[in-house]
Amino acid sequence: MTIEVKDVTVRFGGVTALKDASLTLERGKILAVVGPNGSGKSTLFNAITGMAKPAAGTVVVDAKRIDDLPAYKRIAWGVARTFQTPRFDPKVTVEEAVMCGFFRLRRTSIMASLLRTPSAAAEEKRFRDRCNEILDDLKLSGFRSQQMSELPMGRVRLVEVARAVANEPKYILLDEPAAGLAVDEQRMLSHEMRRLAERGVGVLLVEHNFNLIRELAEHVVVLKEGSMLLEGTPETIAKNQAFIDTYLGSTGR
Amino acid sequence: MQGSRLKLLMPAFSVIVVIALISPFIFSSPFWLDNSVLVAIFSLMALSMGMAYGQAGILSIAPAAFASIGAFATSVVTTRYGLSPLVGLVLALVLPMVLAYPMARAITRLSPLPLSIATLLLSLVLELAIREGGDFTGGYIGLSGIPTLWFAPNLFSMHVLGWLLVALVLVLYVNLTNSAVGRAVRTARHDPLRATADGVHVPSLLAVYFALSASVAGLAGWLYAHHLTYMGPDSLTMHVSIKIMLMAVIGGASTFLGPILGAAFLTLITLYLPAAETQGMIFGAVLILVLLVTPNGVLGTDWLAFFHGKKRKSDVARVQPAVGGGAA
Amino acid sequence: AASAQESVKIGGIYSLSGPAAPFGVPERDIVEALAAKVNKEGGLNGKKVEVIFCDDQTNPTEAARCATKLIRQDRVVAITGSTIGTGTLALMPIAAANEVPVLAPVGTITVTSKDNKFWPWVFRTAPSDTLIISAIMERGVFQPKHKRVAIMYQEDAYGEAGMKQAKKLSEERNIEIVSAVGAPLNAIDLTAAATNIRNSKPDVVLLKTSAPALGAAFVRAAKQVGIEAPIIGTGSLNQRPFLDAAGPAGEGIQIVSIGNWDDPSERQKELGEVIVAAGKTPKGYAELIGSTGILAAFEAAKRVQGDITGPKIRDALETICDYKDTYLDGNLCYSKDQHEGVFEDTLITVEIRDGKFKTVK
Amino acid sequence: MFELAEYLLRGALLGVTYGLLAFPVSLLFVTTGSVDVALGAYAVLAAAIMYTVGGPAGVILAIGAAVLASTVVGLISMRLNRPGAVDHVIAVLGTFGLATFLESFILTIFGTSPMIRQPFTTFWDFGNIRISPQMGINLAVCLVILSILFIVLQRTPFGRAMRASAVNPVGAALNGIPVKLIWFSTYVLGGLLAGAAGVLILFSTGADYSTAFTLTIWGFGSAIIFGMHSPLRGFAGGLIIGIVQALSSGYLPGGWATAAPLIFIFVILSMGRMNQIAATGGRV
Amino acid sequence: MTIVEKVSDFARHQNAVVMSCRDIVARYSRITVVSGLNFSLRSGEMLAILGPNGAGKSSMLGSIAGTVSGSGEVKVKNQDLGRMNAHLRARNGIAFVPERRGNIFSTMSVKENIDVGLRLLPPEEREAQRDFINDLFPILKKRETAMAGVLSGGEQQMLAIGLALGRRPDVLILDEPSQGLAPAVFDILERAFAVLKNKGLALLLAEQNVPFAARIADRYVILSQGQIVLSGGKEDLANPKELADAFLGKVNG
Ligand SMILES: Nc1ncnc2c1ncn2[C@@H]1O[C@H](COP(=O)(O)OP(=O)(O)OP(=O)(O)O)[C@@H](O)[C@H]1O
Ligand SMILES: Nc1ncnc2c1ncn2[C@@H]1O[C@H](COP(=O)(O)OP(=O)(O)OP(=O)(O)O)[C@@H](O)[C@H]1O
Ligand SMILES: [Mg+2]
Ligand SMILES: [Mg+2]
Repeated sequence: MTIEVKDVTVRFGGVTALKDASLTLERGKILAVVGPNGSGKSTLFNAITGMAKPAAGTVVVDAKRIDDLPAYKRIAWGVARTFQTPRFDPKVTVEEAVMCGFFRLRRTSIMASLLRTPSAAAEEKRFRDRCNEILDDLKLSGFRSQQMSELPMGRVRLVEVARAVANEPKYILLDEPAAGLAVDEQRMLSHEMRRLAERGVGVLLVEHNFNLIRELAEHVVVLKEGSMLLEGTPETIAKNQAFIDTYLGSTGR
Repeated sequence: MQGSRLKLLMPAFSVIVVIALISPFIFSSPFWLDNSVLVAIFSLMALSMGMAYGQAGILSIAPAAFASIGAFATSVVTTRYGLSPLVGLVLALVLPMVLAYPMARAITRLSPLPLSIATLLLSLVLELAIREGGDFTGGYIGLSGIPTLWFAPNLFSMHVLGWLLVALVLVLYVNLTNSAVGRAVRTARHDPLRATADGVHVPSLLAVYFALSASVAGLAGWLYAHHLTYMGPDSLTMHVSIKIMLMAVIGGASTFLGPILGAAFLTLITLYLPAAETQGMIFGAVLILVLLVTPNGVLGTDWLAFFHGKKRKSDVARVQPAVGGGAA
Repeated sequence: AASAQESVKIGGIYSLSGPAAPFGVPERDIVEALAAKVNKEGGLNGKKVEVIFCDDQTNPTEAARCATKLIRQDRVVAITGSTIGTGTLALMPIAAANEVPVLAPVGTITVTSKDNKFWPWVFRTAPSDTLIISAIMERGVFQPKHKRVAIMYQEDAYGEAGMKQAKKLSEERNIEIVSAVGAPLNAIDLTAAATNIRNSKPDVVLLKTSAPALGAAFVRAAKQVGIEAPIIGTGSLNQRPFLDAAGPAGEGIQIVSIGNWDDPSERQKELGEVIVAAGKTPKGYAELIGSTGILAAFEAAKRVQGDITGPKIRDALETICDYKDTYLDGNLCYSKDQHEGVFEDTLITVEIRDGKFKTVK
Repeated sequence: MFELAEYLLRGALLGVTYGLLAFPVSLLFVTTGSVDVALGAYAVLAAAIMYTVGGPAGVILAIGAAVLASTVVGLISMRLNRPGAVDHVIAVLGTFGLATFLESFILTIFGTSPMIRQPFTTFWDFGNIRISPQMGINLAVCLVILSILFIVLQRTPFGRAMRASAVNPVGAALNGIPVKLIWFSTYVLGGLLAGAAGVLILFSTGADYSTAFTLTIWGFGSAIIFGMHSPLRGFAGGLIIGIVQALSSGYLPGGWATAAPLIFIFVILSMGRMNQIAATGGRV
Repeated sequence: MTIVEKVSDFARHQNAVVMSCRDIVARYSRITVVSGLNFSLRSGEMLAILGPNGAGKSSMLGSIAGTVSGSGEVKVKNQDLGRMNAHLRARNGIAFVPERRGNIFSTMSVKENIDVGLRLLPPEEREAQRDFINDLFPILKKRETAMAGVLSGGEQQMLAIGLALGRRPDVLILDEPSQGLAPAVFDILERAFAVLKNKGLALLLAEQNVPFAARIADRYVILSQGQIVLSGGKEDLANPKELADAFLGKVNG
């Protein structure tokens, strides 16, 4: 039960954003991807979720090759993601934004939704209950009826995470979820990620806060200019001089 | 907050209450009954516009064209083949869908303004197709002698039927809006990629939704044909579509009751405008004024905040987009 | 209904905006002027006339709404209009259901078809398309030297019906239609259409349009692309705006129509005086057919004994025949089974010479 | 072959007229991201005044009136389209209100008669294709406006500021660009261009009170078909639409001739990649 | 060659008060989220505004820069900008980098973006300033012809900062500049800000990343629920851990 990315190369015109990147994400594990700006981390996410077209390489999810699947089917296949720059409808309330995450779990037909048959109503209620749980977990319940545009940036990111969690994915890809979060919220988020992992969800994490990675991830992949620089446990990587020079800078010393 | 059944029925219920209150006063006035039926017909079209634009973000200049298909469908089967208007009803609901779906698949990825131009083009082509339909559609002359509905033989029963249909559509519309599909459509409207990341196949979802809205317009067309008993190529033209668009926007396109309010306002206002060349000047000026005062439509505007500025507390005042703010 | 006795209320449904406004506006103007004139002269059998107008915006739905409003709200006993054929078709069921006769200034053939359930209530006050087209074909097109005919028509009921009729008549005579080119009313450039017609090498071109702008655009385009064949125009082109817009390119064009303001008949001169007295300038066709309808309504009202009601006016209209007191050159005639009203004797042929319309016959 | 060439030429010349109207559409879109559907009405207003007044004074009055009308629209749009709270559709409907007003105004004041002036009665003859010299003037004016717009938009700092105000109004303000002023001036400039187009239209195809809507549709169609981002594309769009119209009225029967150009635009729009939503400039 | 040699002279009033703000209020149509803030900035000084999510940091900066409605006196070099529009404030010495890099133009090329930023400089000084920005963030030079929208998150952040520096402002206001930047870039920013401060630029910074703020700021204020609850100098910032605890304690307790 893994996501296997093999030798994926992504090019945009003249720019090679990702070159022969490979990694394996197991369910129940937290894997971190780090690298300098523009090293291809988000592109890797896009390649996995089908939002960027790889020029070469394969993506296998749970033993099924998904290279040819369109993005929405990959999500339905159990790969949820957040975006580095949060994407949301500013007019929508927090609660509704999270409710949107349940789309792939929907079993009722449009006809049933129109008529609001008992089963459709029951499903809606199930979603709503689950939504409340998720909001509670991420301490967002107090803001459920606020519009997204009225939220401070940090909270927006949490809502994005909540939305991906609502998807009940097998794998969750988080692109800098902790950026702009206060320390206690970062703690809460790490807690949530661990819980996800314990429940058997594979977590792929892009993060520039290396302390957080140290705390969470068992394995780290380092990208540089699109290629894999090295990989290993956070500790070994943090000692690597090349990594310190290109990525951590003075914070690593 | 819990989308309880009662809450979901509110918009339709309020329509029925208002109509029930009005009915005794207009019961004996065929003039007002006639206007009421027309308002109901335009309300249906405006609701179709509300679905397409207010929810899915497709500013369609084609609702009248879809209504026209519905109207011609029922006109042709009832006058040419002597079939029951109920057969016409089925066709009026289905044909617009069948046409709207592929068309929406082709164009929903356009940005809003080109998208509305594309619907405008479609609407013009449909008008031409109806004209070229020869004897089948009555060509340039149109079809007269469309039977009235046997189950709604007089104006009052048409009035009741019209508003029942509006209420019915409202119920379905509210249900759909408060479902996963409704939410996905709203997301897709704002950011297709975001919706994709929720697992939505955006083109097909938008197309299905647009087809549903076209079907509502078709229903309006069905009612129109059997109410006026004449259907011509210039009965439901692009100009009507533009009026419908104005109705929806003035009332508040993303609310449930806004389009109905807008339909009533724009339909009745012509009664009080002078019958002269200057009518357009007054109409245009009124339109601009209304837009200037309530850019989000009458029901889309937070009136308390509008008048009291910052006096309101934030949590009370927030319009609930989940139910389209239509509970007002 | 009580107040209906103090004045005779007549509804006027005209296209005061939208594409048909060039017809609706002068129709309204002349009806207004004639009503004022009648009232000044003491009214109809002592009763004042009140004409209530309603703008149908060149749209059948609005025409029908107008009818409902005028009948139900204003309680009119007769209606003149609508300016457009489809508008008339849409409002007729309402008028018939309420027993109000309608005097329609339209050429659309089906309006007075007896298949319509509303037939008893509709009366035509303009030459029908059949009438005009046959006259044009006879007078202008079917001449020994014309073997190949081209048709330029406007894409609406008026143009299309005329084109079909012309094709049918030509077929009967074994005359070849070499091209039939349509253009929407709002077309702004017809050079390509004219080129198409020129390429078909016609001996004569039939121009079937009611819009002066479109007609003039074609005539200019014809000049530019070099169409040498004579052009025969229909109906409503014999108006000043067409002449002005066509400019020198209009020279030599023949038009079969009713009335000619540059060379008016005696009756038409009188109409001109009425128009001028009302502060307007005579435009053409629209005033003539507009005036006919309202005059017929006046006459019918005069012939009614006692209370004036819709059915009585209708019955009175059917007694109007060989009636000369309109501004048409011919006579108006309705009867129990004939609601056409206007016949070949009203039609004249005019030709543009030296920037003026000259009556040929 | 000759026949085809003639249709192409005539179509292209018609396209020049559409191109003239596509300029203000593109320009406005490039700077505000919105459109003004009253443009056709400005053109007809200008034509009507030019027709009534005539002479050089007429030109000034005509264009002046168009500018005045567009100033009104500019003011309205300022309220409906504030930087930071942009809703283009509402602003477009606002301009639609003015278009309705102007059409009725022209109908009331100038009546229903078609308006046209034909200063040229002799034609240029290109191998048996006769063309009015007015078309040459139109083409020249069109090319001049096109080059000016292109250079201003793409090559000058001012043009850059204009584009920036459409892409990100708030960001533009943060960079010291007076966004509202630029938007307002663009509306007015749009009126100027439309007014000039109106004067040329009076001398070539003519206009009447009901032409406004047609002009708007074709101007808009031309601007949109290849993407609204540059006047150059608007010009190309005008040419292609003119040519398609000429070809279809040359070779297609009846209603098809009218429908074909519409279907053509529809197909190009639905196939083309120019008008797609590009929320973040093309990446995820 | 160091950056120092390339920069032209920012300093006009060495050590004088460059900006003083009084009674700053920020509000959204119905609610006031920040009220009655007072502070001043000397040239060459950096003030960090710390605070939990939703404290009102962004709102306050927006109110000063003119993108959020509000009131209060904003004096820059003795000229009150408090009643001006955003663009006039920008012309009179304020440069603002909002969150989500809201000052860049995604469909224009990187070079054009920088051109927009240089617009307010006299033409003869533009090239020098461009070189300065390119030296600071070499990646911008490398991706000069790319559309700003296709840059990676961090690259966009660099562009946003570079854009704001372009016109050589008197006061630079940054809303969470560390978001999305790799740790190594912090070093670049730290050095650059040091240089700019030397030249007299005053900086106002909102941050969640306390360690980063500690590295570069001279003074700090802590904002909670729209009010200043704590302020202090470089001494306190020296031990970011303690500060973070204190400020979290304050806010939560
Ligand atoms: N759609 C695109 N078109 C062109 N270039 C692109 C596109 N998407 C990404 N790139 C380029 O690919 C490179 C890698 O981008 P990516 O977003 O993957 O970086 P990243 O590792 O996520 O960086 P950051 O940490 O700054 O977010 C960047 O240089 C970016 O400019
Ligand atoms: N558009 C808006 N309408 C109404 N309220 C808003 C709006 N934007 C922000 N708020 C409210 O203002 C308060 C302050 O938000 P602000 O964005 O300034 O916080 P912040 O300190 O910058 O947080 P963060 O560090 O997460 O960015 C919050 O409570 C938020 O709910
Ligand atoms: Mg990234
Ligand atoms: Mg913030």
